[in-house]
Amino acid sequence: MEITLTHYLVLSSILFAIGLIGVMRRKNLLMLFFATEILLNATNVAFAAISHYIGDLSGQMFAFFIIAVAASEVAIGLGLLIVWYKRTGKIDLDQMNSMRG
Amino acid sequence: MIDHILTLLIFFPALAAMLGFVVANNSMRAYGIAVAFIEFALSLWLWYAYDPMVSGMQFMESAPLIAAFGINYLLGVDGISLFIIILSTFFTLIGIASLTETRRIKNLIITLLFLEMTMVGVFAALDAIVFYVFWELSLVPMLYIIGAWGGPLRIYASVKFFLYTFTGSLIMLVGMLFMAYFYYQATGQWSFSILEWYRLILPENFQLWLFAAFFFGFAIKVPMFPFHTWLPYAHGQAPTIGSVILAAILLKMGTYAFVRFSLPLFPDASVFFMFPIAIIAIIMIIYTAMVAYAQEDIKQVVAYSSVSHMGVIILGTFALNVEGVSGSVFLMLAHGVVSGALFLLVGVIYDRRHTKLMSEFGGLASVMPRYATIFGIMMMASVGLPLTINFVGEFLSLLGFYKQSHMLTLTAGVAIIVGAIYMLAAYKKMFFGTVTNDANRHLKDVNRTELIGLIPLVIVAIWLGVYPKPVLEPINNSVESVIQLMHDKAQSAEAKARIPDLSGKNGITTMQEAH
Amino acid sequence: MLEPIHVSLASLNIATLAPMLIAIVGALTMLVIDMAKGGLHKSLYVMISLLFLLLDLGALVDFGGVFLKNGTVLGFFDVMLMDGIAILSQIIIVAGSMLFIPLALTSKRFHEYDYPEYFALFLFMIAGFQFMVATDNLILIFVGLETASLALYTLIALHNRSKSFEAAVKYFTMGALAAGFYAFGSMILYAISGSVEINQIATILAEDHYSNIGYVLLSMAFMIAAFGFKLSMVPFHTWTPDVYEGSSAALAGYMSIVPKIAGFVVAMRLFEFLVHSGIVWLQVILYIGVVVTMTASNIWALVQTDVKRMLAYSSISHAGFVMAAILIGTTQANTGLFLYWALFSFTNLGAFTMLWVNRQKNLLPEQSSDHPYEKFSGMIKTMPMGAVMMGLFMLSLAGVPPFGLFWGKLYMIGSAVSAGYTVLALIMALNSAIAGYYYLKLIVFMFMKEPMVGYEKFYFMNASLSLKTIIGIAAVGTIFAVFAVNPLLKVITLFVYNSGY
Amino acid sequence: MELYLYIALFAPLVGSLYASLFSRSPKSQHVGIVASGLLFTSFVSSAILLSYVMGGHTVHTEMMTWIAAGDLYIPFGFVVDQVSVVMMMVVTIVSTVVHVYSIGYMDHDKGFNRFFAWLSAFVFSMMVLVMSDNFAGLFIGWEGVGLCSWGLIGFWYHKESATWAANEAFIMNRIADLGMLIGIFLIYWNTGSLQYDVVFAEVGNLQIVVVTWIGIFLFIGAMGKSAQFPLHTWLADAMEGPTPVSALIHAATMVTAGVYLVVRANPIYDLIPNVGIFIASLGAFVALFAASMALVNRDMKRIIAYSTLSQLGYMFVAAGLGAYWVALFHLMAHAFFKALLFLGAGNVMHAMHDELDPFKMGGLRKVMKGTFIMMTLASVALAGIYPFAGFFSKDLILEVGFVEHHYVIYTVLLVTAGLTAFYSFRLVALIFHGEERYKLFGIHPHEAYKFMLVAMSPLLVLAMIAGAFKMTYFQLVMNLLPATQYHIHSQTTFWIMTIGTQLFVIAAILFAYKKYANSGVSVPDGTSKMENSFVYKLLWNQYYIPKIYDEVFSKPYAELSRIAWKQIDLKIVDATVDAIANGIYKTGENTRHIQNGNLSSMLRWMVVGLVVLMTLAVAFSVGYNVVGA
Repeated sequence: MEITLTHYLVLSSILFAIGLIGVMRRKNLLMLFFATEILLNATNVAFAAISHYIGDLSGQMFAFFIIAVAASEVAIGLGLLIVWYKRTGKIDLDQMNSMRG
Repeated sequence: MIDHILTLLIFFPALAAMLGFVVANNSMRAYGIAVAFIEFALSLWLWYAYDPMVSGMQFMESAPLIAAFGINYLLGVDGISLFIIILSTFFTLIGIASLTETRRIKNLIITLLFLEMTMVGVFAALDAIVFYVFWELSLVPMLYIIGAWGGPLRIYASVKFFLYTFTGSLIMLVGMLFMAYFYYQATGQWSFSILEWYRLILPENFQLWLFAAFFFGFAIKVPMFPFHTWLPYAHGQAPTIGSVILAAILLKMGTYAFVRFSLPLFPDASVFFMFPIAIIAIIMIIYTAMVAYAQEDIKQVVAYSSVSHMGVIILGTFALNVEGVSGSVFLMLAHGVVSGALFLLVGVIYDRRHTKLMSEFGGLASVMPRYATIFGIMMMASVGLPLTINFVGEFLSLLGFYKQSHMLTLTAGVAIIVGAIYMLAAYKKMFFGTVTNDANRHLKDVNRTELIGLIPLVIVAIWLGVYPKPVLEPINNSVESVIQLMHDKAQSAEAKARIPDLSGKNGITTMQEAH
Repeated sequence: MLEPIHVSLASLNIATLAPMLIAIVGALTMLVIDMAKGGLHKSLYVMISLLFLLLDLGALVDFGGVFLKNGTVLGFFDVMLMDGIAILSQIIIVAGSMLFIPLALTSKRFHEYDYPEYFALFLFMIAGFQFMVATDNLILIFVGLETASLALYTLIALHNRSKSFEAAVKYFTMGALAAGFYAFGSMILYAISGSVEINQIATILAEDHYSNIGYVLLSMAFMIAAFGFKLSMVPFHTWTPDVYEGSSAALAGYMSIVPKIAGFVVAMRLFEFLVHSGIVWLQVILYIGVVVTMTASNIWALVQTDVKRMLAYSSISHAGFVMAAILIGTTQANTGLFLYWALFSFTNLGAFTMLWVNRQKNLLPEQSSDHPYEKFSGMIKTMPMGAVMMGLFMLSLAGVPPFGLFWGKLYMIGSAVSAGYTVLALIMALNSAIAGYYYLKLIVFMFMKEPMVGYEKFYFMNASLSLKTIIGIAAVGTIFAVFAVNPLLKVITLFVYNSGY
Repeated sequence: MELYLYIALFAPLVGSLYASLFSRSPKSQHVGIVASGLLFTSFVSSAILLSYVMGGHTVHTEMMTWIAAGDLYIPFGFVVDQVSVVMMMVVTIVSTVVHVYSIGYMDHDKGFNRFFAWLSAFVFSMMVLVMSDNFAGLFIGWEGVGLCSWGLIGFWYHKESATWAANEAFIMNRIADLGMLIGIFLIYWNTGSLQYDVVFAEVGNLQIVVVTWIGIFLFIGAMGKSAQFPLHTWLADAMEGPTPVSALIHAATMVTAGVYLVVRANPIYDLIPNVGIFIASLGAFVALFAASMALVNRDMKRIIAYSTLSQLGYMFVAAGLGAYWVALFHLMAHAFFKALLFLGAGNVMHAMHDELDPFKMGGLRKVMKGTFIMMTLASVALAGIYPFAGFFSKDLILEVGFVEHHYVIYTVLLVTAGLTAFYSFRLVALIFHGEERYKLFGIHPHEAYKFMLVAMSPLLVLAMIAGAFKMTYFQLVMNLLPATQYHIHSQTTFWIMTIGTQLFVIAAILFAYKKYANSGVSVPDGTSKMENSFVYKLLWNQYYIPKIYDEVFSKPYAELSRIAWKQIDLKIVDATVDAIANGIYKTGENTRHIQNGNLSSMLRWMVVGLVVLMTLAVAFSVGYNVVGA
């Protein structure tokens, strides 16, 4: 069976969906960050594939940028997470509701 | 200076208010009186310089404000607005001169002076947006006056007052924007100038919608039934000075706006809505008079009586003929004087007894004879006795509307009966009988400060009742041009028939010619 | 093999990058200074930031002149797009930032301003926003967006309070999700058009007669979600109140203005061509979004007990109000958007600065938040000028004429009326009325209640000359807005119209 | 002559203002004297004007503009013509007498000065009413007299009953005034003016239905002022005021204003005889109706008030039948003897320390000779015995009824004449004859001041000889009013009628004397058979009309007002507004938990939003394709 663009896009969509579900379900901050990474990387797959199939480089460029941004996001995110952990000793989302209404 | 007298009239009090921050607390009252007096003198000068035979706008001023959107600083007065401006300055003066409030008097007087600016501004504005600016801005000082110096429920009352009128005005604003847009479509120019708008003849269904939009703003301000419930609260809680200004001037903005906007802009819609509005006016007259009769608090009686009288004003306005509209404009002044005086009078007794419940009083006529006399005169004026100021307006308003409908006028005429009922009943409860409450036994009669406020009002109430001509004539001339304009613009056959054609008469110049 | 590409330096038109570069250079300068000599006072960094922002502004004004003469300038492989709205929005961004940066000069010491990195990040963030608006390339928008956002997350967290961290984490997480939405939306657009430039996408789609309408709509769903987050449209708004509450008042005020204008510009670029193409779906969605955002946030603002949180909801509502411009899509509406936002900047700047002024270092035991309404009660008696100022800003926010925002509202509602959106105009007007209540509530507390014993000393806790100056500027801008409106309108109309919006 | 006109008009006003200057100071004799003097001046001027008018001239002036708006032009215009000058004379004579009398009557009253302020103000209003040359001016006076009547009925404002009566009078008059106002509106919109001369010239060109409505509405106005059924209850209650007030206002002048209006508007009523018949029928009914109530009443002043009411009915009969001059003549004659009667009653009241029940008096003729004579003669005049004033005027009305073939009206009036004689002399008998029952109550009556009696004497003279002026008067007013002579063609019929009436009346008087002038009369205690009869109770309670009004109008109005306020205004209108505001607020309260601060649910909201958008996108594009295909 030949692998077509559709397959990639379906894969990407499935990954994205997994990411979304992760975002919704995870209560652990670290796991939440993983989920957002999955989201972004799902897109990367699609970008790379589309770029390949239509012979245009900008998709790949986009993917590279997303990787870069994702990396810096992780840096910031982990930084916040560490500070939060140091202050509260927890990384559970449900603990994080001092502001509401 | 005479060319910019209106600008001066508007901004002089505001400027003086700013400077007032510097004046020491104990001298503030004198400062306030001085400023208000100068302002009043200026407004009298305006009257002096005003040519009563010209029906159009005078002392016009114009300066571009937001030219790109057609908003100009456009001022002018005609017979309709002239006297309401004078009334505003007059009442500010009287209000400050007879002020008995002692708490934070500096803030109060500064607020009053700002309020004066907005009041004069509303009536002098000839640009819809400038009008709207002052219209809305007037809410703020009043909000503060009610909210900071009022009774126990003052916050509820002031917020209700503000939000209610604010909501109505916003709908009106949408209407104004539509009007400007129609003007833009017709001419390719943006303009918010009322005089420019006068030239626009709108299709009838547009008129109906726009009339409705404007109506909300005006009706809540007037206030017309069933939008009136903010008024008893506002009056009930406001300090005396607040009630006086509110009743005398602020309510007139609504009725004035009907004459200034609704009638000439939407003649067909005015005819279309004449009967529904007349019915509302009749409900206002009779129903609120009944409610007034049921009140236990003298101030509420006066407050509801205001609504009742405003009903007559509305009725006169929608008579759509010279007699009715002139009468309603005159009644605006008359009601201003009379209800203002009545609120001042209620304030007198409130200052002494700190209650406004009529059951607390009784037999005051023997304890405070001068007070009882002045109250009696004003009550009779309020009831609309001939040779008092109210009668002229009421008579003309009802006379005017009689042309449009016999039955409705007959029903509205019940005003003179029900008005007498609640007023006489209240007067009887307060002044007649024997003194039963010991607290009333040694009340002081009205003092000099209070007389300063009351005597001029008594004089005006009788003077203009006996000789209304100096005021009525300019009003009449300006109203004639409004009615002629309406007749010329009217499209439907019914409107043409309902609005009289005055073009055969001598000395009538239409708005455009005068402009 | 790829052919080598010959690029002439002139065609790159590096100058288009100048404004952003100035900001970036400024940020780097500060880092260098800190490396050379640590422990310098924050006032130095504030002034350096101001200087660089001034340069930035100068460059932008220069571009404005060029634009008026030569029209839109493209540069850097046609990635940079210096059209009218780009210049306008950058001016608002930079000018807004200039007004906010002096707020660091408080009389109380706050942790974050001791770090020069704070100011460096601030400038990076500005550069990010500038990139975001000065391009129609989806990649660059993404990069700019993320640069700015990441810097912003850090700035929030630097406030060093438990609530700040919580706010930063919430903002960050949701921001990451929104970034995912954006990326996926872009991907779909790329898939159906093979381009990442909005104007090309528009052209291709139009040539194609929107045969892939389903995919277009799908991508728009993602885009709306992403920008809905940025512009805090209901139901993507949930971060806003929490983040505002968690960050310092100064930063919260900043967030209510600058990031949003960047968002609006991108939203204009992205959505308006579709609105103009008569995609009913988008119109309906925007209509619903605008109305729901305005109304719901207003209703929630009513029940707030903390002023800052109330202002957070109120700024959501204002954003919703302005979103109407994108729905309406006429030149008048887009002009209105910029006018509104310029005026809103002044008023909101003043309001948040006032909050910032009465910010205390540590909460009292009975206090649950920094700025409860009670804190303001009776302010007229203890601090009359402050109360008048705050009252002024509240009235302006409520849309009472002749104060600043009224003119914005007037013009916006006017544009709705002109475009035939009667019902929308009425809803906008009525929402102003609802909003009146909560602004009034603060006025009621300030002017009509008795002062709370023990709170007086917090009123003016944080005031300093620079804060007072900012309040003064805001007040002047708010009161005399009426005289600024005409020139503003003329300039904005010129810029917007010539950019094709 | 204009000078005299203005003097006649404004002298009372000056007197009133003078008195009001002192209204807060204790009693000062000079106030009364000045006010009386000014009224006398007014009387003299009126007399001069009368002689001028008798020379065939009239005076018509326009003082200044009052209201001018649109086409409406109302000046302060005054006219002294044959009709108004008669009224002026009546008003000034009676009021001068009453003023002088009041100096004595109000001697011990704290409000002496205030009293004269009100009283003179009343005269001024009345003069405006009669002298105006237009309907609006008439209305000024009309309302002015109402106001003064209010102030004077409620003069003793500490008395609940007095103030209540004052308000009742004012409000009832207002009801009628509305009719009058509508009449004025109709006149204006149909003739374009309110000036009498213009209106009367124009009225003939109008459709008859319009004229009918004008006539009806004006008459409604007249009904209120002249206390015609059903607006009559206020008049009896108005007796709460000081007695000179009752004499002047509620007998001689104000209550006859309604008659004056109809007489003045005779060109209108001439066109609508059907309305005239209605007026006459109502008048006849009221004549009988009021007389019947007077039969049993035990309040001296109320008896006279009912008598006034009854006589007003007579006048309306004449006016309604087109005999305007007869009506006006009876008005004049009645003013004299009725004022006299009231002033006499005032003396009795003074003597009896404000006791009003004639059953508690008796035998007063011994101590109050002057009063006794005056009241007896006034009653004779009222009863219409030859040659007193009442004979000439009242019999004439009977003749009018007969000549115009309204035999029912004639019969009713004849019966009423008998009743009138009976109740008048019932009163005289009870007060002045029989045993001195007052002694039971420990009262020591005394005669009034001499000058009061002297002051009353002109009225006595006029009551006796007014009939002699009949032809002079007729010559005078025939210039303005329809000069119909009412002669019964058959001499025999005439004599039978006249003598028959006289005999009938004398019989009634004798019956009254027989029943009440004996020593067997005692203060009724509610036990006698007569007092328990249905008819007596009906009459005693004034046909239960005040009670019915109270139950049907006053109480429901108060209750309705309370409902309007408490139920409608507060619970519906205001509550709706608050409910909208609260609804919005509650929505906020109920939905704010959406923002629960939990990051997970915040993220979920975002995803939900996205999913909704995607669903809508798919749905729309499917729909688009379907429609597109």
